[in-house]
Amino acid sequence: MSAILEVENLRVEIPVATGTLVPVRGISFSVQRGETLCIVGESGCGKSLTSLSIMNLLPKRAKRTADRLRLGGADLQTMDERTMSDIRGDRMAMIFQEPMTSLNPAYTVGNQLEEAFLRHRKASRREARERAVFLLEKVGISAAASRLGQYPHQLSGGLRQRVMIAMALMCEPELIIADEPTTALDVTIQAQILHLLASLQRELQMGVMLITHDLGIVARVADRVAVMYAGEIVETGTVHEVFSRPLHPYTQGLLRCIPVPGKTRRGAHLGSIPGVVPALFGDPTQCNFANRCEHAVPACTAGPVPLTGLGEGRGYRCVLPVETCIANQARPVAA
Amino acid sequence: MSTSTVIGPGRLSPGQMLAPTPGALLRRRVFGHRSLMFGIIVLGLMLLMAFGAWFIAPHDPYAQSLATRRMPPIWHAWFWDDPKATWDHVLGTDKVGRDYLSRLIYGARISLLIGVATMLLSGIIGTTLGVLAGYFGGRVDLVVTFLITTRLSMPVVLVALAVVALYGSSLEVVILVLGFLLWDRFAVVMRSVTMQARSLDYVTAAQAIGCSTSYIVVREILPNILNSLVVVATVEMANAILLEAALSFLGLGVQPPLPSWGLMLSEAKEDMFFSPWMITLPGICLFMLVLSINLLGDGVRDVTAPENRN
Amino acid sequence: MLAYSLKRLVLAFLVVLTVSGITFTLTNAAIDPAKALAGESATAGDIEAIRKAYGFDRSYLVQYFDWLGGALTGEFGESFRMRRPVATLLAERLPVTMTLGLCALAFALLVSIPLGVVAALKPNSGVDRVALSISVLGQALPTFWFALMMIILFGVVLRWLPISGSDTWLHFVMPSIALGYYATPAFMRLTRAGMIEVLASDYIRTARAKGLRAPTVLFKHALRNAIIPVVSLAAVQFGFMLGGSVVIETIFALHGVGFLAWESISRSDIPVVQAIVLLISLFYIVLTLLADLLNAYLDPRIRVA
Amino acid sequence: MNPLLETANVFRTFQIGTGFLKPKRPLHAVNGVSLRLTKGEVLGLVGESGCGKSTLARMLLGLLPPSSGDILIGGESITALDRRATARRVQPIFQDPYSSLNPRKSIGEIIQLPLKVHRVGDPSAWPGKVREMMDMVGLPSRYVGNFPSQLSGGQRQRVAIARALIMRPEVVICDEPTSALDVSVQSQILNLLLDLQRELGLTYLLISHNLAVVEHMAHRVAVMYLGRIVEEAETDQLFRDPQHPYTRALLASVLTPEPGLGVPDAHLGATFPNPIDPPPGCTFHPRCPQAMPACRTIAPKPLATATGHVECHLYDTELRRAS
Repeated sequence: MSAILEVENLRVEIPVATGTLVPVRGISFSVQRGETLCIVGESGCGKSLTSLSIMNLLPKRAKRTADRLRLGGADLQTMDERTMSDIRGDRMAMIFQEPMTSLNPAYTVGNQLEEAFLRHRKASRREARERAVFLLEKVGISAAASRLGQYPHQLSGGLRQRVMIAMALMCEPELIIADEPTTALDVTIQAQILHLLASLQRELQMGVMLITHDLGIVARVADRVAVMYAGEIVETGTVHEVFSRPLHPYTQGLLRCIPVPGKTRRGAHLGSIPGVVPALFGDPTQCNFANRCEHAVPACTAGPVPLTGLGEGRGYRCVLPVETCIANQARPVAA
Repeated sequence: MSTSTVIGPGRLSPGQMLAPTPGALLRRRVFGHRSLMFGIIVLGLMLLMAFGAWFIAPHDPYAQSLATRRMPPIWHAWFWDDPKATWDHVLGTDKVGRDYLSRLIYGARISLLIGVATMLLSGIIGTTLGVLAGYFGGRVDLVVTFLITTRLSMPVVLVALAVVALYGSSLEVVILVLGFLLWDRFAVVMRSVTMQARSLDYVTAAQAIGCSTSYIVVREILPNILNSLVVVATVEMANAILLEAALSFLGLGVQPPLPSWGLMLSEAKEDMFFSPWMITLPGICLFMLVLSINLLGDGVRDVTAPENRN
Repeated sequence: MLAYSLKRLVLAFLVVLTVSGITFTLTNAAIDPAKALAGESATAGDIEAIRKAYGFDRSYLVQYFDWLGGALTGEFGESFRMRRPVATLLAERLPVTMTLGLCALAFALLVSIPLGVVAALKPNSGVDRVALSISVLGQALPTFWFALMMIILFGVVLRWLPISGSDTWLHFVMPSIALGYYATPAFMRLTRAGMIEVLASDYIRTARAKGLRAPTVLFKHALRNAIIPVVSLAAVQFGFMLGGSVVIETIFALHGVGFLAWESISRSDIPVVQAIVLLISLFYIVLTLLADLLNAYLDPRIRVA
Repeated sequence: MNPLLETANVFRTFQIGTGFLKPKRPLHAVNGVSLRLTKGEVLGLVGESGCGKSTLARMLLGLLPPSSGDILIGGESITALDRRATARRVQPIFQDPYSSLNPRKSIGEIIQLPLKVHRVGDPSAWPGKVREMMDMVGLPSRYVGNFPSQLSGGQRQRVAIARALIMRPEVVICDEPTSALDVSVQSQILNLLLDLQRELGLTYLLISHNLAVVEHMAHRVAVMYLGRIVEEAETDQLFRDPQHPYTRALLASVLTPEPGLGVPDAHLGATFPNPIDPPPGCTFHPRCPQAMPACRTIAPKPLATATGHVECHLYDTELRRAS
C-alpha cells in the first residue's frame, strides 16, 4: 500500500494576547490509497484545524509546522502558495460541514462546478459542462443538466452537499478531506450522503480523511481511526480494534457515553466524562486527560505522555500498560 | 467507582479559574481602547468648557468694543511680529471686538445643548418606534417602516432650513426641528436589533415563564440592545451638532448674538481671505467635538461587539 | 412578481402623498401666502384681492389637492418672487445639481471602494489603520467648513481652482469633493465590513479549496457579494447628496436646485420650496426602487425565488 | 388514566413570503396533530428539520395559538388558561444553551426569575430555593453570582434546566436538549434529565432528531413528517417492528457504533419535498420505496396498531381490497 498523505509531528500555533495557543500538538498519521481514515474528537480538539492545515487554508494568524507533510511524494511544506493552489482542488479536494453556506450564492451550480475543472485542466467550457453533468448524475442528482443553471439557494441541504461532493470530484483527486460532511444534515440524508461517499471512494480508489465527532459514523465508514483529544492523537488503530478493544480511558469513556438502541438499558445511567478540556497553551507538560481520568495515577502528571506504538498503526497515549487498559475497559460503567 | 460524578458538574483542577465577569472584561477593554479613551477625554474637556464657561472664559462673550476689532491671535505676534496681537485676547477678536476665545468656550454650550437635546428627543421617538416594530412585527412593523421610509425620503437639510426659516429661527425651534427629523436611524437600528434579540431563546424562555410583554421588552431585551442605542445616540448627536452649525452658517439656525460655532463661521465668512483664523478656529472646535463623540460611539461599539465577547 | 411590484408602487405613492401633505401643511401654516405674494407695502385690500385671485380663500384641502393635481402633471405653480413657472426654474437648475450629485457620488465610490477592499484584505495593518483614520476624521469634518478650507487653500492661496460659478468642469471639482467626501467613510466602512465578512465565509474557503487563484477568489467570489449592500447605500446617499446640495451650492455659488432652494427659503417663495422638497423626495423614492432592482440583479436569492 | 397534556387535531398555518418578489403563501407547519401525554411518561417526538416539531412545541408552551384544534392541559383548554397559568404547568428546555440565557443576568437572577414573576411565597426564601435547585441540577452554589459567559455549555444547560424546574411544572418540553453539546456532556445531561424525571415525577416531551437518545429516554415515540404524526407506538414496539416506511428509513439511518455494518442505504429519493408546496396524497410518497398509485392521490388516515397508530396505505385493508 502506498501512502497518499503522510503527516508527521504536525503542529499548529496561534499567537493570542495571553500567549501561544497550540490547538494541534504534534500529531502524525497517514492515509493510504483506497482507505478511509476517520479523525474523531469533541469540539475544540483540533480536528478541523488539522484538516485545514493540510490544505494550507488555516486562518492567517495560525502557523503550521511539521517534520513531514507529503501528498503522494510531494512536499507540501516547501510549496509556495501558487504551487499549493495548483494542487488544491486537483490532487486533493475538500468537503465542508455547512452545505448551506459553502456554495457562493451569487453563481449558478454549473458555474461553480465548471470553474474547478477549468482551473486545473486545459479544457473547453463544453467539456467542463459535460464533466459537471456526468458527476452530478454520479452523485445521484436527477435532471443534472437542468440543475446546472440553478442557484445554491434553490437546492435543499442534501442536494447541496451532493453538489459539494461532485465539485470535489471534478478533477479526480487522490485525497478527499471531508470535515463533518453530514453534521448539518438530517439523519436520513446523512446516511444517504455517507453511503454515496463510501461507494464513490471504493469505485475511484481515493484516500478519504473524514473528520467527525460522531462515533456512529466512524464505526460505519472508517478503515482506520485516530481519536483526538486536546490537540493530540490519544489512540489509533483499525476501526475494529479501537471499537472492540479501546485502550485509552478517553476512548473508553466516549464509547460509554452514547446510548445504543438494543444495547444500553432504557433509562439506565450512561457513562460520562466529567470535567472540561484543559486550555491548550504551549506544549503539554503532562497527560492532557489526567484531570478527567478515573484511572489517573501519579505518573500521569509527571511529564508528557508519548504515544505507545503497538505495531501496524495501533497506538495509544497512556502511561498504563496495555493489560491494565484492557482490564479497565471490562469494568462496569461508573454510575 | 460509584462516586456521584454523574450529576456533578465535573471536577475543577486546582489552577482552573472561572472566566472573568462581563463587567471586568468590559472595564479592561475600555481602558485598553486608545481612541475610546481619547474620545472620552476630549469630550470631558468640552463638557468642562461648557459647564465652567462663566469661570474659564476670560471675557464676556457678548461684550463688543470698537477699539479691539479684528485683533489677530497671539501667534501672529510670534511669527509675523504683529503688534496688535496681545495676551489679553489670546485667540483674537471678531469684527465687532468680541473676545474669540470666550465666544468659542461659550459656543461649546450651544453645540452640546443642541446635540444632547436633539439626541434625547429623536432618541425617544426613534427608539420607541423601532422597539415596538421589532418586537411586535406585523402591522406595527408595517406602519413604522412606512414612517421611516417617509422620513428618509424628506431631505433633512432642506426641510430643516425651510421650517426654521418660516417659523422663526431660535434655539428651541432648531432643537425641535432636528429632533423630529433625526429619529430615523434610531428607529432603523433599534428595529433590527430588537428583532434579533427577540428571536433568541432567552426571550422565548421569559415568555414561557409568563413574564409580561413590558417586562420582556424593558428587562430582557433593552439591556442587550443598549450598546447599539448608545452607538446610534452618539452618531445622531454628532449629526445634530453638524446640522445646527450648517443651518447657523446659512443664517437660518440660531440667531446672533449667540456664540454658536456655525454662526461664528458665518459671520467670519466675509473676512475669510484676510483673517483665515476666524474660519479655522471654530471649525477646529466643531471638528474636535464631533470627532470625540464619534470616537466614543465607535469605541462603545468595539468594546461591546459580540465578536469581542469571551 | 406583479403583486409585489404593485404593492411597492402603492407604497411609494403613499409616501409621496404623505411627504407632499407634510410639506404643504408646514409651509402653508407658517405664513400667509397672500401676504407674502403681495409684498411689504400692500394694503389689506390688495392682499384680499390676491387671496381671491390665487384661490387662497378656498378650503385648505381643496388648495392641497389643487396643488397636488398640478404637481402630478408637472405644474408647480408660479414663483412668488421671480414671477416665472416653478417647473421652468427647476428645469433650468436641475442639470447643475445632477452633475454635482453624480460627480460627488463618483468621487465617493472611487475613493472608498478600493480603500475598503484593501483595508479588508489586511485588517489591522497599516493600510487599514490609515483608511480607518481617514474615515473617522472625515466623518467629523463639517462639510461647509471643509468647503471653506478648500476655498482658502486651493482657491485663494494656491489659485488652482475657481471658487464660484458653474461655467467649466473645474468649477465642479471642489464642490463635488466637498459634497462627496462626507459619504466616503460610510461607503468605505461598509465595503470593508462586507469584504471582511465575505472573505471569512464558507464559500470563499470552498473557492480557495478548489485551488482558484487569489484574484479570482477576490474579484469573482468575494467582491460581488460584498458590493450588494453598497449599492443600496449609494442610492440612499445620492438622495441625501441632492438634499445636501443646498449647503454646497450656496457656498460655491453654483446655480443649481440647492442654491434656488436657499434663495427661495430666505425669500419665503413657498411654491418653489414645496416643489423642490417634493422633487427631491421623488428622486429618493425612485432611486431606492432602482437600487432594489439592481440588488435583485446582483443577488440571485432575491431575483429567482 | 387522564392525559396531562393533550392536543386534539391541532393545525398551525403560517403565511410565508416565498421570495422577495413574490406574494405570501400558506405553510401548514402543523397539519392535524393529536398527541396525549400521561403523567410521568416520556414521549419522544422525532422527525427531520422543518417537519413542524418546534412549532408544535411553541404551541404546547402557549406561545403560539393553534390555527385550529385545541390543546388541553389537565383537561382545560389552553385558550381558556392565561399564559401565567400555562407557564406554571408547562416549561421548556431549549437546544442552544448559549442563546437561552440572558447574557446580562447572573445565574441566580436567571434561575430566580420564575419565582419573581409568579410572586411565589416570601422573597426572602427565594435565594434558598435557588440554591436548592442548583444543588439538584448539580451546579455548585458558588456560581450564583456568575454570568452565563463564564460557564461551559453543559453548565449552561444545567442552568436552563434549573430555571425550567424551579416552579415544579408538570410537563417539560425538551426541544433538542443535547444536540448542541458534545457527547461526553450529552450523557451527563441525559442522566440528569432522567434522575429529575424520576425524582420529581415529571412528564417530558422529548423532541430530538437523535433516535438513539429517544430510544434511551422515551416510553413512547411519535414520528412526525411534514406536519403530521405518521406513526406512534411504544418505544420497544416501534424499534422492533416499525410500520411506516419513513420510520423504517429513520431507524435504518441510525448509525450505531458497531463497526463492520457499513452505511445502510435507506432507499429514499434525493428529493426533499418543499413544505410550502407539499405533494398531494401521502406527503411521503415521492421518497417512499413502497409507494403505490393510491399514495399519489389519497391522503392516508390513521390506523390503529398494537400500541399506537400509523398513517400508511400499506396497512389499509379496505384500500387493498378496493384495488
